[in-house]
Amino acid sequence: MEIGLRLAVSLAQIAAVMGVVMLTVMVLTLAERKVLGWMQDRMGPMEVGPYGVLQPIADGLKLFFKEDIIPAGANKFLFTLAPILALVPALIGFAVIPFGPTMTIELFGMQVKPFVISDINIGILYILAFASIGAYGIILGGWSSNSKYSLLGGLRSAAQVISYELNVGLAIVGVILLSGSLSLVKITEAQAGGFWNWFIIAMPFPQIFAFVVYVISSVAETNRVPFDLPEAESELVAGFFTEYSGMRFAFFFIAEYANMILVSCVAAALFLGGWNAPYPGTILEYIGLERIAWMENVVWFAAKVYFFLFLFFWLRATLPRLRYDQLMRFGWKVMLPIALGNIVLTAIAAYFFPR
Amino acid sequence: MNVATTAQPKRKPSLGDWLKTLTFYELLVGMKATLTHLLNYKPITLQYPHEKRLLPDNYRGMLALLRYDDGTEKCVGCDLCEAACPSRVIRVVSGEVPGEPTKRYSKEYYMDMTRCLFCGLCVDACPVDALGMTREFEWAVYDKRQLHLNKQQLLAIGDRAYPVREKRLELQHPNVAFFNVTFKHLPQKEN
Amino acid sequence: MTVPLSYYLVLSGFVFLTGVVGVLIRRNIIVILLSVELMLNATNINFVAFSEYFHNVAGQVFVFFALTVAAAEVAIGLAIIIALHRTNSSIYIDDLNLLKR
Amino acid sequence: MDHIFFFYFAAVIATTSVLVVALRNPVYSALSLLIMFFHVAGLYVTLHAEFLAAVQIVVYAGAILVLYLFVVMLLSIKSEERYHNQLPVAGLLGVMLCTEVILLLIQSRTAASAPAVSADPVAGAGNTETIGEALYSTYLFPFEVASLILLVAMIGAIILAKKDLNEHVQQ
Amino acid sequence: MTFPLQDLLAILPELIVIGTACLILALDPILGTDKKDVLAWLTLGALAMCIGLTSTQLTGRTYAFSNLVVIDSYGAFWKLLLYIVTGLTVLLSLAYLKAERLSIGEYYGFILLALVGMMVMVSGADLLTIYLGTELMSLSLYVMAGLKRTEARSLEASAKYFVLGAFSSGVLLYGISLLFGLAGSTRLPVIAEAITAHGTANPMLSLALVLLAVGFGFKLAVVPFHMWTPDVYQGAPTSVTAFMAVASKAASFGAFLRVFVEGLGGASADWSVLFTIICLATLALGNLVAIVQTNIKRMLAYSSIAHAGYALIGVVVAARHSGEGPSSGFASVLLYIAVYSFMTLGAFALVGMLRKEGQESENIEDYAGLAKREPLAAFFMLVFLVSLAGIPPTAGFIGKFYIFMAAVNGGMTWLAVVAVLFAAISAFYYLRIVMVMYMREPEGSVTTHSRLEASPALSFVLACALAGVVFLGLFPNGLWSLATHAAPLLK
Amino acid sequence: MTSFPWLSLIVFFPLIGAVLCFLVKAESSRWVALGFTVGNFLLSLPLWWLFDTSTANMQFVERASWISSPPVNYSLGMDGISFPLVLMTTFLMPFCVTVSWTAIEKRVQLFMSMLLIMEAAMVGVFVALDFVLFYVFWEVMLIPMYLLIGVWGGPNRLYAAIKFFLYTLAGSLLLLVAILVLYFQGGHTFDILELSRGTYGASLQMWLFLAFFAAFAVKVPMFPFHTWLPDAHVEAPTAGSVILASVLLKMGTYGFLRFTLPMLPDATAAFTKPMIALSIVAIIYGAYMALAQSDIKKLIAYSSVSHMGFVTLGIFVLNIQGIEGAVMQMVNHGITTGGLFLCVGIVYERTHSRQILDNTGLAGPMPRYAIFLMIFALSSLGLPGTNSFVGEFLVLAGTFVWSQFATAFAALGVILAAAYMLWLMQRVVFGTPAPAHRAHLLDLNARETATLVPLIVLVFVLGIFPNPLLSRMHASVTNLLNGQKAPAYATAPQRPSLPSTAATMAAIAPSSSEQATAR
Repeated sequence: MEIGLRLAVSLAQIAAVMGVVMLTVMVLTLAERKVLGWMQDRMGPMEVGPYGVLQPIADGLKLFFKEDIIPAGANKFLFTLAPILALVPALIGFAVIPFGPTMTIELFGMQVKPFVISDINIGILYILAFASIGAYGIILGGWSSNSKYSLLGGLRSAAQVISYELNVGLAIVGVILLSGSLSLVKITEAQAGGFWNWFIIAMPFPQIFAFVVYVISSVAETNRVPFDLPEAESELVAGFFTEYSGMRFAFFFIAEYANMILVSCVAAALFLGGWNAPYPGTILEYIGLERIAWMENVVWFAAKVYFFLFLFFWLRATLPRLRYDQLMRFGWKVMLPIALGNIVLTAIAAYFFPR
Repeated sequence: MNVATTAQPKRKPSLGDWLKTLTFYELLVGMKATLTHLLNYKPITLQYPHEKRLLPDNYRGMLALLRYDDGTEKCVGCDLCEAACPSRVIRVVSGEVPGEPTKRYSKEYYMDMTRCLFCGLCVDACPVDALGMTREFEWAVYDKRQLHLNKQQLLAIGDRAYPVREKRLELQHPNVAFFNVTFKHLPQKEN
Repeated sequence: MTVPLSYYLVLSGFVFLTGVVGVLIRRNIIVILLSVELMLNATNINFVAFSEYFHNVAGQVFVFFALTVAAAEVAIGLAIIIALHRTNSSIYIDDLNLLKR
Repeated sequence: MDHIFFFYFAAVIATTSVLVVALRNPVYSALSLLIMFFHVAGLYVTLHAEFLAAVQIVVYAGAILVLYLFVVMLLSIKSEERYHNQLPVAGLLGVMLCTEVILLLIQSRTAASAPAVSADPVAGAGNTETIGEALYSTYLFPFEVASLILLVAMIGAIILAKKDLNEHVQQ
Repeated sequence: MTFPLQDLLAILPELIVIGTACLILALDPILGTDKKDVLAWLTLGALAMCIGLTSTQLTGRTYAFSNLVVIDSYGAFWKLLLYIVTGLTVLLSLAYLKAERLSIGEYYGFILLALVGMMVMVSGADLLTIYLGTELMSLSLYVMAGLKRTEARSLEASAKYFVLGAFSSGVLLYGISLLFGLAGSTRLPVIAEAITAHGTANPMLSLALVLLAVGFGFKLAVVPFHMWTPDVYQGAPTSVTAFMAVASKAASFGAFLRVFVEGLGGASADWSVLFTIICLATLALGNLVAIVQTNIKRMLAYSSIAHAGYALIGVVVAARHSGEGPSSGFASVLLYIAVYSFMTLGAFALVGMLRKEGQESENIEDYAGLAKREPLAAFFMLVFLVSLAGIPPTAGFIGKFYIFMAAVNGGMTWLAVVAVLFAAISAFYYLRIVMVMYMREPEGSVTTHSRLEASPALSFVLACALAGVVFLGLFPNGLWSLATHAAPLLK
Repeated sequence: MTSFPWLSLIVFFPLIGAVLCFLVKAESSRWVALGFTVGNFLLSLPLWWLFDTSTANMQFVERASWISSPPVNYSLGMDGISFPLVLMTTFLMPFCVTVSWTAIEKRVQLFMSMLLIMEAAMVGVFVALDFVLFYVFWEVMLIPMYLLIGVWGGPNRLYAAIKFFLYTLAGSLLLLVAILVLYFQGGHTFDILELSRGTYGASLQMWLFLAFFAAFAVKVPMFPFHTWLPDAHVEAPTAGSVILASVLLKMGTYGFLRFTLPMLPDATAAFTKPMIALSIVAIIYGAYMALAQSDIKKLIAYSSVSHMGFVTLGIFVLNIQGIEGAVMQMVNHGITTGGLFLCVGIVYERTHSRQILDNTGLAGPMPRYAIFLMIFALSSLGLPGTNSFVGEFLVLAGTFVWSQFATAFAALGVILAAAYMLWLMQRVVFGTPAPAHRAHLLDLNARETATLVPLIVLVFVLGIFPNPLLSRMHASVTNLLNGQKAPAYATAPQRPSLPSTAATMAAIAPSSSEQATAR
């Protein structure tokens, strides 16, 4: 009974988070096109609904009803599996993201943390672990399509994702050193009390370099412009999902956006204080609305996440695609040394000036 | 930027260059540019089906066969347009008007508009001004065979696009029409 | 109600054996290396199980090192395989017969 | 509950490990191994080694196996038509070792109870800290050796996989 | 957490080697292609320093790094041997690498890194440390074996070496895990205590023993775990082969003895039976198969297998020692491997030196008439081969002498008898080369044969090896006292 | 007794020459080798007078520690058994050089240095008093001999060389094991005299005997192990054959005398019968085989098997006549067979054939040569008045004491020897020369004459006056048989010899010298 109830609550939480994420993805698909359009003095989608706001639904319907083509000679099993493998890890990662303040509420006689599905003590490693699985979807999708473009895209992507994942991991280490925990909840809590405590600028050693490395690497890891080599339209038609259509294509698409959201959430939690407001406490608290103070925190979190998401679009609108060797060289010869140096300096600083 | 500096293959990077690299200066410049556009959002998009651009005066659109004001076709079936067309759009089958041995007309007249490039050479070539270019451009069809136009269709376009027709010269003998039209500076027959 | 240690040992033994058999019967070097990974994982299961049952963190540390070594081996091994494929255009162990006599 | 988890994980691990060896397509083998890695990680979690579980997935699934797949696809390796002809040897060895394992089982049934279970589980909340502490104090020396191993692997892989030795010379 | 200065001082030689290796790896891209020799001299300098430092560690026994490393005369013996053979390998590589157009600086870095692995192996007091040392050594050697990457044979050797090496290390690690389960620790003294406490009637212990034996068997290249050896020795660049055949084997024996005697000495009754069988098989196969080889590197590979068999005799008899008086078995193993190192290194140095049509002359037929073309080289080869065959007054005889003495002392005269019979067989294939060198006329024109330009370094290596072989053959006292000084620490 | 290191000098003097030979030109290396061999002979010559005939102790003893653990010593010494062999070795070596003077054309330096190394090792074997040292010298000979046969030998030399090497090595490696067993059973020493004093269990003695037998019987060679000998003899260059026949074969019998008898008395007694049986088989078999040969060298090789059968026969009858005869026969065989091989070598240089058919009728064109050959042949068949007679007679006398039946069989060997030798002489010396070789058959030149004459002289000297030699070995042989306990070093207090020994001495010694003088 107890277990069943707990399970039910967890499932409800999961459903809620998934709902939010899916909703965000929907919003993002539209937002991206709109923002890109505006930056390029265009309008973006305007037809479906007023000012095109219903465009995501139309797209979704279209993809849902589109014929699902499996190319001749493709490996059917893997071809079907790959999109799922791409999507699931992206969604699983949200389990440890704290969307709001650490608090517990009584629900059916159980302690429930409403803003995090599971506060496990290796949260950040968990995210890294599942982020690394995302590569399988891409590489298998590329391989199973029985198409040269897809294969090349898949291979490129695998190399790129692994290379940049390393930098992501190393960039995070500095934060872990400062916070002394792998749990995202604890890391976020460690940054409470004003923006000067955010790890991006926190003493003893501001993680600004790590932040930059993290952002750049996460852009690369999510295969976004200017690192969208795996799906470079002009070179590889569309990379690993050239041959995909319909819902399978949609899965890849959702996975990419979910990944964007995930890395944005992590970036917000690690470097920008998560749900903490840039000032001590919350305004709602000051004016005596402690009961709904969490709303302010959640809004702050959402704001930070959306800032990062906006950054993705912004970069896409601005930068041209890198050449592949440049991409790799940049990852290994620029990002990696910076991340390593950051770790060394942070470690020294943390040793002499423990927080 | 003078030529001398650009000709130099590699300049030793100065401190400023390093600083620029380290702070992603160029990148930020680019991003500022895009952000500026976002903030000063002035779309140049035309919502086409809803609003349309003004066409220029000499716009060359769909071709049409014309008639005189009395409703007779201008075309005399001379095949000159067919000869002039670089894309072989036009096919003309000419014949004599029954009972009038010297008078010719186009028995059939076809235009394959999928091939037409709207150069206007046929219009220039026509001795009797039987061809004209309209300002129609929305000719999307579901079946491209629909773009294979026959004489009736072309005449219909002409009727639609040229409501005002040229007056037929009554005094003109059909046999000298050629001269009348082409050499307008010559003394015309009296009306 | 904890799981007896022997269960883990049998499991790891089985996986290890499978790995050994794989090394012996497969011709593709890559699959052979995969089988070696099976063996290493069997070892890791052992280590972790012992670590839990002895309440000794050393076992987990060993797994950590085993992982490191596995990663290093894979890097070297795949580099060799790629270079081999470049010169021999085969990665079947049967086809490696230049060095006989 | 523990038993259920164990038997689930054990069953999947055993099945997939056999599949790794038995499947003829290297990609399928690798995928079986992927599934196995996940379940091994699950097993670790039941054994209170969460850190290792995560590391298992990060390193094995995230890095090692992707590399394998990468190479399999890069070299466009097809499935094998036949197995190596060492099957009898393998069978013999298997039977031999199986006997050993059975012996082991019989023996360890009695021995498993031998080590006294101490009161506090070492791998509690601070599993990661404990490992880190051990790594940087007791096992400092092996840790350094391991780092050298990685150095060798890195440079060695570059040397071996580089196309032309004198590439940088010609530039 | 205090700064482990004491511990760091204890492993100062290792640190020097590591530091030099890193320095070399860092310097390599900076230096021009023609200046790679600098790296070799750097290596030698580091080795010289290490020799000096390790010489001071010849007495006493200290543990470092929470008892994971042990600094004692046993380790010091192996380390000194390893320094010397590494130094000689580096010297002989100088000219060889140039001739093979393999002048890449990483080579020296890898040699040093492999050396670190070996040093860790021989001075590890913990199975984990030893395992990691083994891996460090093996990984470096895999790369070095495949260094001639444009040549299919080199890569094939590397691949074979790698596959079997990875397999064996997996087996080894599984054995270690079982031992960990038995003793609750991988430290050798603790394992020894556990074995004495619980006895040896434990199938898990037997399984662990078998697995460890298999794992080390691959590293030692004993039958039936030898199959990689001929291929790898043949395919790898000769200087690497020399290094593998000598240093890797020495370090493996060092670690093997330490593990099996110090850690598993309590179960020696069990494992010595196993190793007796392995030893017999090794002697038989190594010697018999060597006879039919036509490639000298392959032949030397089988010969090295056979020599591992001889050394194993010492191990077995020391473990089963039943005669009166102290067993000198382990000391004889130490001495045997030291002696083996010199002669094998010398032989491989010559193989690498002699060339035919710009290639290495690997076929035994290529040595026809060598005594006429290169009397001195032929003479050197003669001495090395005679020593390998164990004929006095060379060091090979002294090595076999002590081994057989240990066998007789240990009450295993029959093993000694078997061994001498195989020694007689071994003389056949060694002498075959002598025969080809001295008694055959060269086939083809003489001009196709050549050798590396007489570089002083190479000459020095050969002279050292020859001096070692002859000097140790005539005056083994010093080495023997070193070995007897080092070996008892095992028990 | 002097403290002058005579023996070390004799052992290592040739080694200096060996190194020197490498350094000089081919021409001069011959002279260097000659100089060093002659010099070594001259160095060993004073021993003849310095040798104390009255004692059975080791003389000219030198001791130094070589390997500290286990205690291997560099200890040299000489007694009545080794003395004649050492002198014979140094005596023969110069002739080996001279006979190779023109016969060896390629790689002369190597050849000469190998000869000198051989000399050092051979002398070392005879004077070593430490078992390991003995073994080292014993093995050191293998490689030079292998090269001598393999590089400068006949057409089938590779096979012969490797066969020789493997046979000898296999045997001697077993010897090594036996030595090590002795070390642990005999009080942890390698000293031969110490070991000789020890007593060992019966079964151990059996095993040790078999191991010793493997080494020594191959070297002798006794009957089943003789097959390497004809090949090696035939293919070896003349000097090699001489060394093989004259010195190397003696090492086996020397080993029996020095080690088997004193150390393993019980086993020796137990194995007497089979050993004697093998010896007789060797005598008769060798002789029969010799009869069948068409190759002169092979014939002489088989005759060696036969003659060495006499030696082992003499040793294993275990009485003083037998053993003295054996030692005597060792020396004699060395001189006679050495002479025969020299002769064959000389004619081979001319006709480039060793076939009897190619070398017929030498008496005409080469009268001097024919005479010398005849003398050696007669000596070989044991004609009274020549040296071989003394040895063979003593051996037969000793055998007679042991068993008349055996003597009868052994005597058959003498008769057969006469048969094959005389038949050989008939074909080679007499008859008509083969026309193809007629032109090459020049008589002996000065060098060759000088090579053969000393041997001829010795054939007669030893045949007529064997006593000086016999007297020098007498004390040692007696001591050897006397309870089969080796004497202590000369410095140690001497043990009183038993009266029975003295009586035997008195009974035997005059008789043998009488016989000798009577002829």
